[in-house]
Amino acid sequence: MTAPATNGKTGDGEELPVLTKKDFTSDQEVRWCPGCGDYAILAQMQKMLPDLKIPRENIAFISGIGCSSRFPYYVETYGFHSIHGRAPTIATGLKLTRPELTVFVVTGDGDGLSIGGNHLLHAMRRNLDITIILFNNRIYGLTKGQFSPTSELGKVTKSSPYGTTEMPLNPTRIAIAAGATFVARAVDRDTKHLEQVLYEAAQHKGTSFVEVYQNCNIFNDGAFAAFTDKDVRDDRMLYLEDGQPLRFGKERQHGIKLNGFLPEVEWDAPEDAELLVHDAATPHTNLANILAHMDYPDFPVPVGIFRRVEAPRYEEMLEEQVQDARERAAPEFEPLLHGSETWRVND
Amino acid sequence: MTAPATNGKTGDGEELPVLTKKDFTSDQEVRWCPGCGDYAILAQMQKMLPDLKIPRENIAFISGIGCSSRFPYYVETYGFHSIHGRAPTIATGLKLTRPELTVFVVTGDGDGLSIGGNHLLHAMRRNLDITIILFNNRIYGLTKGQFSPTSELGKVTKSSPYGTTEMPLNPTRIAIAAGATFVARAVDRDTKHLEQVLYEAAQHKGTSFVEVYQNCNIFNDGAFAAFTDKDVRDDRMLYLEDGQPLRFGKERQHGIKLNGFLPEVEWDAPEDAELLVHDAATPHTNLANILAHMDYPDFPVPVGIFRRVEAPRYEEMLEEQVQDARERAAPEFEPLLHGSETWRVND
Amino acid sequence: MTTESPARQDREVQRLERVTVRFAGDSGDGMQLTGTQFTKTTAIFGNDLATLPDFPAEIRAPTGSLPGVSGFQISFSSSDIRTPGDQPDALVAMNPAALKTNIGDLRPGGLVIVDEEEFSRSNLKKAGYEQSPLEDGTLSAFQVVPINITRQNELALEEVDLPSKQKFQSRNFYALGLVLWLYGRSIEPTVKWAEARFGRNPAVLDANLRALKAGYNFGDTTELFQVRYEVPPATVEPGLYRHISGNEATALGFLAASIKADLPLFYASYPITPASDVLHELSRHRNFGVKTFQAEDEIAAMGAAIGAAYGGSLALTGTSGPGLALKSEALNLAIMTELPLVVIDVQRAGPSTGMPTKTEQSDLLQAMFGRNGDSAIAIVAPATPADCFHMAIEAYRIALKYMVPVIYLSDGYLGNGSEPWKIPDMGDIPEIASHFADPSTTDFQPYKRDPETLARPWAIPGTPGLEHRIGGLEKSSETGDISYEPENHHKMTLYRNNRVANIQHDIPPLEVQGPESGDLLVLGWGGTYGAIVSAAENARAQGKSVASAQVRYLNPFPANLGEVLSRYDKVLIPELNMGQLSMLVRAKYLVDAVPFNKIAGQPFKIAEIEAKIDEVLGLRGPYELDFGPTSNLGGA
Amino acid sequence: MTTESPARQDREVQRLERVTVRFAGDSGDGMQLTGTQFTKTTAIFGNDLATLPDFPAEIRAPTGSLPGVSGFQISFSSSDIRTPGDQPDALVAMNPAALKTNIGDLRPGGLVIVDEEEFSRSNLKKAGYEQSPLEDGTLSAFQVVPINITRQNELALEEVDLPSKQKFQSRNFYALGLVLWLYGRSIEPTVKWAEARFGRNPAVLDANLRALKAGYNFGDTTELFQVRYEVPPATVEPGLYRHISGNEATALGFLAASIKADLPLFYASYPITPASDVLHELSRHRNFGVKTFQAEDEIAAMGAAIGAAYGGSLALTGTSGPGLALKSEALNLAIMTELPLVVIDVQRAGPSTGMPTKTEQSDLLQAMFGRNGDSAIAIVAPATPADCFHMAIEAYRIALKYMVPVIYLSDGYLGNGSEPWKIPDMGDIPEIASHFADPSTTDFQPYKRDPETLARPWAIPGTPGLEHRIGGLEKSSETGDISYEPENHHKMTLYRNNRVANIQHDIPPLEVQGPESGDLLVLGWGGTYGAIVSAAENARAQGKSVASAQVRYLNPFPANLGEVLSRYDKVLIPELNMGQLSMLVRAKYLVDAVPFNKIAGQPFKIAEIEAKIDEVLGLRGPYELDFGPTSNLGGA
Ligand SMILES: Cc1ncc(C[n+]2csc(CCOP(=O)(O)OP(=O)(O)O)c2C)c(N)n1
Ligand SMILES: Cc1ncc(C[n+]2csc(CCOP(=O)(O)OP(=O)(O)O)c2C)c(N)n1
Ligand code: SF4
Ligand code: SF4
Ligand SMILES: [Mg+2]
Ligand SMILES: [Mg+2]
Repeated sequence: MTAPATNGKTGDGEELPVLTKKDFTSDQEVRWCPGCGDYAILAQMQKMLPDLKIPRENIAFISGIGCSSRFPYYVETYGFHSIHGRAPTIATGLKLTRPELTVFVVTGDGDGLSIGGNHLLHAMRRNLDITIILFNNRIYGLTKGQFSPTSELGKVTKSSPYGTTEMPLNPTRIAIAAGATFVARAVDRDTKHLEQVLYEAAQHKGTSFVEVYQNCNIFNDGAFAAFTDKDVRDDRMLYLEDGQPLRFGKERQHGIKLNGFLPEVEWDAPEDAELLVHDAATPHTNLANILAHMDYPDFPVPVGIFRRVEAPRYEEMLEEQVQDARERAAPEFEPLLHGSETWRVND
Repeated sequence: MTAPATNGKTGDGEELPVLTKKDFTSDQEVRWCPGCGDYAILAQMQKMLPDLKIPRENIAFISGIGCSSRFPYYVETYGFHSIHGRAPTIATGLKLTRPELTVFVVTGDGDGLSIGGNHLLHAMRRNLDITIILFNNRIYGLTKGQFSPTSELGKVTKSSPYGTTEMPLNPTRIAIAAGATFVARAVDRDTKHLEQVLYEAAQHKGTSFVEVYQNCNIFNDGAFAAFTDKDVRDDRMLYLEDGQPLRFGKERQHGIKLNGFLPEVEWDAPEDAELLVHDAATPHTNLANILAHMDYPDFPVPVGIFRRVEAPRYEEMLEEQVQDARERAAPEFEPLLHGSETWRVND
Repeated sequence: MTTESPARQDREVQRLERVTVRFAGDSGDGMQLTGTQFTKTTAIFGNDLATLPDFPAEIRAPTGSLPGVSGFQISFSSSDIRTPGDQPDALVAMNPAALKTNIGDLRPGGLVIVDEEEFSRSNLKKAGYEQSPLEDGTLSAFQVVPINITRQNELALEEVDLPSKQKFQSRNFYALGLVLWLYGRSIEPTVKWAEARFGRNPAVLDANLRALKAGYNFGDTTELFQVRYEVPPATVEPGLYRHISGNEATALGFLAASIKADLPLFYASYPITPASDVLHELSRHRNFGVKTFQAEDEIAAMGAAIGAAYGGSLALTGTSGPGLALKSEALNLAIMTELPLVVIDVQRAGPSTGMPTKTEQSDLLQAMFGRNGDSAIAIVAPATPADCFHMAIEAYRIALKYMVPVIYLSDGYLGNGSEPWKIPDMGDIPEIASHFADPSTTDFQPYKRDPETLARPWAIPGTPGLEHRIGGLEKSSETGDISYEPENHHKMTLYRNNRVANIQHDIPPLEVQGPESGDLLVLGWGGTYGAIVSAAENARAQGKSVASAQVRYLNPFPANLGEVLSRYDKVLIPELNMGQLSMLVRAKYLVDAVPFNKIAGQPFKIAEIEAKIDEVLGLRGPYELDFGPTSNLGGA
Repeated sequence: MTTESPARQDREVQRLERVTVRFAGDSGDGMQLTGTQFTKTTAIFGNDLATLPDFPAEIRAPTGSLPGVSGFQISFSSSDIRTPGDQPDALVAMNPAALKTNIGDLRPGGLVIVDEEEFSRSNLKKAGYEQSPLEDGTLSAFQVVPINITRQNELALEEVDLPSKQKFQSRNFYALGLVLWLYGRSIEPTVKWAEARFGRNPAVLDANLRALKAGYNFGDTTELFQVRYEVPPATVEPGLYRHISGNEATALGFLAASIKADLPLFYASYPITPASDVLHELSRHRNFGVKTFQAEDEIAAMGAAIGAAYGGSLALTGTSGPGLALKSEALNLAIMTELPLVVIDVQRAGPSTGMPTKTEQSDLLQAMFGRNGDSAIAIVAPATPADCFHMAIEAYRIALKYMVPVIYLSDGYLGNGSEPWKIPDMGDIPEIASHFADPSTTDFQPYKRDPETLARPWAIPGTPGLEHRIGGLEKSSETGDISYEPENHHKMTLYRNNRVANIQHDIPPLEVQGPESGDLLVLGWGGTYGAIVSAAENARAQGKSVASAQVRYLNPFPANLGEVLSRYDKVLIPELNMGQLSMLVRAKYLVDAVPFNKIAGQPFKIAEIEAKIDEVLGLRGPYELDFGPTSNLGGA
């Protein structure tokens, strides 16, 4: 955890009580299936939140509908379990009117990419300073096991007994295309890394999008096991580190290099020189796109921060317009009420 | 026009009357503003359609709402002017149930990327064999001039008197991220090229997405003039040609090369060797993404076919499931009606 | 009637109580501007008035075509006036298409001014005329005055240094000048306005003023008009007046609510005819702290409003019928989470896309019932353009006191129509109180209700100690925790319902105009007010026992509605729909109310309601609506 | 009551007419399977029966917790039966949480079988018990039989080679065996079913069969039960029967319609509780040419259905309340373009997300009015699980004949509930005709109506010569061209309305059960059928003049409804909502119908309706619903 050691002070020097994970645990009974990956994500979030040094009351979690979307009930902050797919819109209204709040959106692969795909896209495009966490379990959990937009082609589920006939969406690709200024991926089981990514996402100014690979042990068990299992993880996942060459393997012995515009695995690459070097801050999205396309089994699966750039934020620009307008014209209602032409009728 | 010279035969050798542009002109009075770019797109479509050698009755145009979406009224085929943003869904229902029909979707930057963004995304992901034409005039025409999701940051419109505060979407980026198997761009004013692109899009098997830069001379006049005007076009637009190096300029004297993962303009590039060569069929989307990011004034604006790959099609896979299932189990209703357990009550 | 030409000064002047004029031309001809200027001048002159603009169907159709026609009607009077008039007395038609689409509405004997020069063969063809109506006698029922406006305008502008295409665009000022002369109005207000408007473009200003004066002087010098009309000022309540359209009054009303509630206004909307102007208007007022958000669709706008309400702002979203349908699922979340916000529906003709530029009152039942589950909602509906201001404030008074979403039903007729308005004194408008949760509460319960209003506390993020969770699942009364308990759901459903029903104690009783009891009550809601009141007044003037009342609070109804209904033998409910208020009234009060339905995208004419009144009173046989030959004001 | 242990053979047998049993346990305990097997056996035995499964609230809650409880109730009888019973006579509770959430519903003196071993301290705590209810006397009103099921099961499976966790999962078979013994049912059907189901996994099969037999034998040998019960077979109509749930019957009914209409079925849906099972079922039948499409949301599903209808398929979409709200705007396009399709709404408790797994009838008014503009739609509603089959076919008969969208209102109670069903002969079901446009038509007019039905022709793409354009804008009658003509809009609105009203001539009259006229008619719709009929029958048995009728066609109403209403002094309308049918009936017939509303996510109990009948007849004072201590069947 690289969160700065806390001295219990906020930016403006005011004393804040030091909060702990327990302070972010609500009194609601957690109702996910035993073994569900959601537990790990909740725990990492609750662990990470104190490090933000933000008073609880200034944090709001907004979710849609789905197993994942029950999340807000369990966090002792303000919480809104809204309707299917619309969490980004509610977060937008909240953040635009209360820019001082820290707003999280929790969503699922169905909630965020099926019914709510468009809102997600537009929230990211607008670069509001909110943090979106998408729990991708490649299934509809809450409705008991239909395929989702991230389910593999041909997957057999309750609603696709003959196998699906549609190509899955790649959430990070969409986020990058939509213009999200922070795009990352993490895995429920790798808790330390997950906590770190959540922290960085929350710190980023602008829309942060984090895809979390989450195991639904009831309806899609082991969806990510092929590369997240402890014993294969090193060889099949690639931990992105800014400024570092793309390397993976137990001894970080393998690397990724570029051949024209195509990435290639270089097995046992002794030299860093020809490997692709990660640069999350590059303004152009080509690198992030290259990473987003890398997938198991052709490539190790990249996790970590794909992209992190600064850009003007919606709520900030809007607030500036308000301030500027105020400076240019005092808010006097009478002239407005009178309009451009009046006439007086006398007794 | 590279459409094959016609001998008036369809694939299965049946004689077809030779159709002309006039045959595709309906009796409805065209109601766009005089000077609107929509006229040119309509004309090219009507010119192109006969080249497809498809009987008129087997073609359907589905649109949403917007100036652009009035399109179906003017084409003498089956036409459906539906509701705002939903044309892709109607096209999906039609194509899935009537795979033999040729289905076009006509939409606008508001219709297709604002209210209808999610449907567009999912249609492209599913790779139905339909052709989607998005008229991008970077404005809401029909509702008289509000900004759209493709309007430039800071644009002053009726609904943004202080300038917009949001980053525009790039339609081709979204199409590529969603997995569209054919992605192209054309310009209303360059009619020959437009016709060609429309033809290729219609010929492609799978979802074709074509963005057409369209001038709205009433509410956003000259939005693309900076690079589409006849006298600057050669220097500011890049016509993509498969297998050819990326070159532009009156004498095609300039080129685009790659520096790591970033494109660069090479002014007066004598040698083809180090220039990026266009390959619309490359399975990886990196090249298409690089192109999608190139924009005026930093780069010439690419037009033509960004990407054209083959992939399994939704309606085809679905049809196959039906055929397979039929072969494996005859459609006998009685057993189904009886279920797994029955009992007889006797008199 | 033709007489020898009199000297300018002694032109015959006919005094009239009321006159209705319609300007019609191509959408490019500036008819809305002409109408608006004439309206302003008339308002300043002191007449009571009402207007009805009519836009063509969304897209700019080709010049000269029937669908391209744009119209503006104004009725002005020396006495109280409440509708833009049933039938114009005068029509100004700038081209054949404008003539064709509007002539059917003119009263027999009415005055027709046409720009003769526009009646070329090709223009006639575009309008679907085989031969010129100016020549074939088809206009014999009217007083036709063909004037070569285009040419006259050209001559007047000879010295102006502008391309001729641009000079052509001053024709509407010429026509305006002529009509101002005809009705004895001054050109001064228009001159002033033009100076302010075109000040930065002297050539255009010059052109427009020359055209205006030329038109005025032409009236004065020509012998074409035997009569000039005079409509003396009305005696209206003293005070400071302005002219206001419903959409403007709506925007200002909500801004006033924001001031009175001392909460920043947040308006989330997706553009849609005829509601877009509210977005345009509110987006101009950042200096009042108004934040507007053009959402990606209506659902997102609804969601954003919910987010803003959750955050403690004055949350507003606005749309028209199809957009309200889209918002319905999310609106239900606002009902379930009991957050205060207002949804504007500027109704238009449906179903589906329908006729976007035409008016209708057909979203009442959608507003009442268009959500899953039992989801009662408060509904208010202004009755006139200016009333929009007042009802907007009322909407928030209710929303904030009862912690409920409120639907505000305007319509295209109200939104685009306008009337003179006595500007209220902001000091007279009471403050609006909000009911924020007490931050010092220990053991805060987000669904613990105020025993009187049944409102839950408004506990907004940022308040230390009140952290809590809300959502769309049923929740336990008081704690707000998720609950599937049968009795709890029953109880909560009743609470949600009663909370809305309760508002009845807090809204004014229904006011009746006319006798306290009698043969007939004509009951209406929304923009039909003017036509209904006028028809009932006319009936009373003829000695009939007819009262009228306009319901402005539609859910809940005013407490006295049932009692009022019981005082009349018959109840007639005219609506621009298939009988939506009728259904609600019949179901609630078991009164055999007679519905009178017009679903034509147009407001009622006074005469139509008068005829129906007579039918219901047994004074005539069954009355059928008569749409006339072409009764389509403006675009086809 | 304790007696000396009798020999096995001569255990006392008590003959009962009707018994209601509820199985309850953790969601992992297989209670739905137990219930279903018991149901099948009972059906084969020849009882009439009705069932009500009750699932926990969507997510698998932690084992042993209150929200994790899953329940299944079956009522079986030797006579006609129409509801799953008001109060269980026996409860099987597999753990403390199951006991806690269900005991409140049991009739006083009822039998309680519990798995004693599960009443550990930690399990008691999870269920919120301070001390064991088996010991503290709180169950004294019941006959409690604690059995060490877990241990007994373990012993019976000693020889089976399975991990103990998996052995534990056979407990439900043990319980099933015991209950089968208790009610004198054979284990044979379950043995057969298990052999087919677990054939490929011999160890599991072995375990389950051993458990089943152990349970059965335990009953037979133990002295815990003094009485065994016998419910003789009912005398039902001869024929071939099966057991069917409402959602299954819905899926099969629509498939049957596809066969009878000779058009391929296309089902577009977005998963939602409790409608998802229809999608699951239909997606299994590709061999019938059924194409299912899991859309990205409800709007897309509606759009896809419109596209399929436009293309000439049998277009179907299905959802629950919140989804219907989302579909409303697009559904209106189907109304405007006059395309035949059916929208299923399996209603659940609202508003908003509400209680997704609980039943309610609160979408009727949304179905009627939840769209912008005047947009009448046809609505049908099945009355029992098996009736779903029939009404699905009716829905398409209407849609295809009148070229209208039809809403099919089922609910969670109907969808998940089940009953024995006499399998119909497909030959008895008439073909369904479609009205495709004649391809030889010259000058085809897409809105030229059939003078009788007012249906427009169905001209599908692919038909040479009929190329035409449709859309959501108002269109000219006959040509279908866009039209803003006032009279045309008025006319088209009436057409759209009358087309639906016309259907009245084509649907069966309302059938009344009971006296032809009298003191009281109890009028219902949808899944309340069983409770209403039973209550009315009981009232008649007590000599009261009470009839009942269930409306299955909700728009339009059956032609004779008004006349039927007029034959009774009073009308009572019980609904699982705030009074939605009541409102429609009151508005239409001005009848002072008394609403009886329960909004608890649960079906009516017969006794509740009986009590209300007595109130309305003046035989008792005001009746208030009594929800009892914990009346929550299944999850909290
Ligand atoms: C409008 C609406 N449509 C459908 C549903 C049913 N529904 C609830 S959650 C869900 C999908 C959940 O999938 P996902 O977002 O992946 O969440 P998970 O449960 O997998 O965490 C669906 C279809 C709903 N609640 N509301
Ligand atoms: C549900 C709904 N919301 C809003 C509208 C209003 N509306 C019609 S077209 C349009 C935007 C049109 O923009 P675009 O798609 O770019 O088309 P253009 O007119 O520019 O060709 C809007 C907002 C509508 N008709 N329906
Ligand atoms: S169904 Fe899947 S995603 Fe949902 S709580 Fe259970 S394990 Fe988690
Ligand atoms: S408003 Fe713009 S896009 Fe629409 S028709 Fe006119 S020029 Fe074309
Ligand atoms: Mg999921
Ligand atoms: Mg546009």
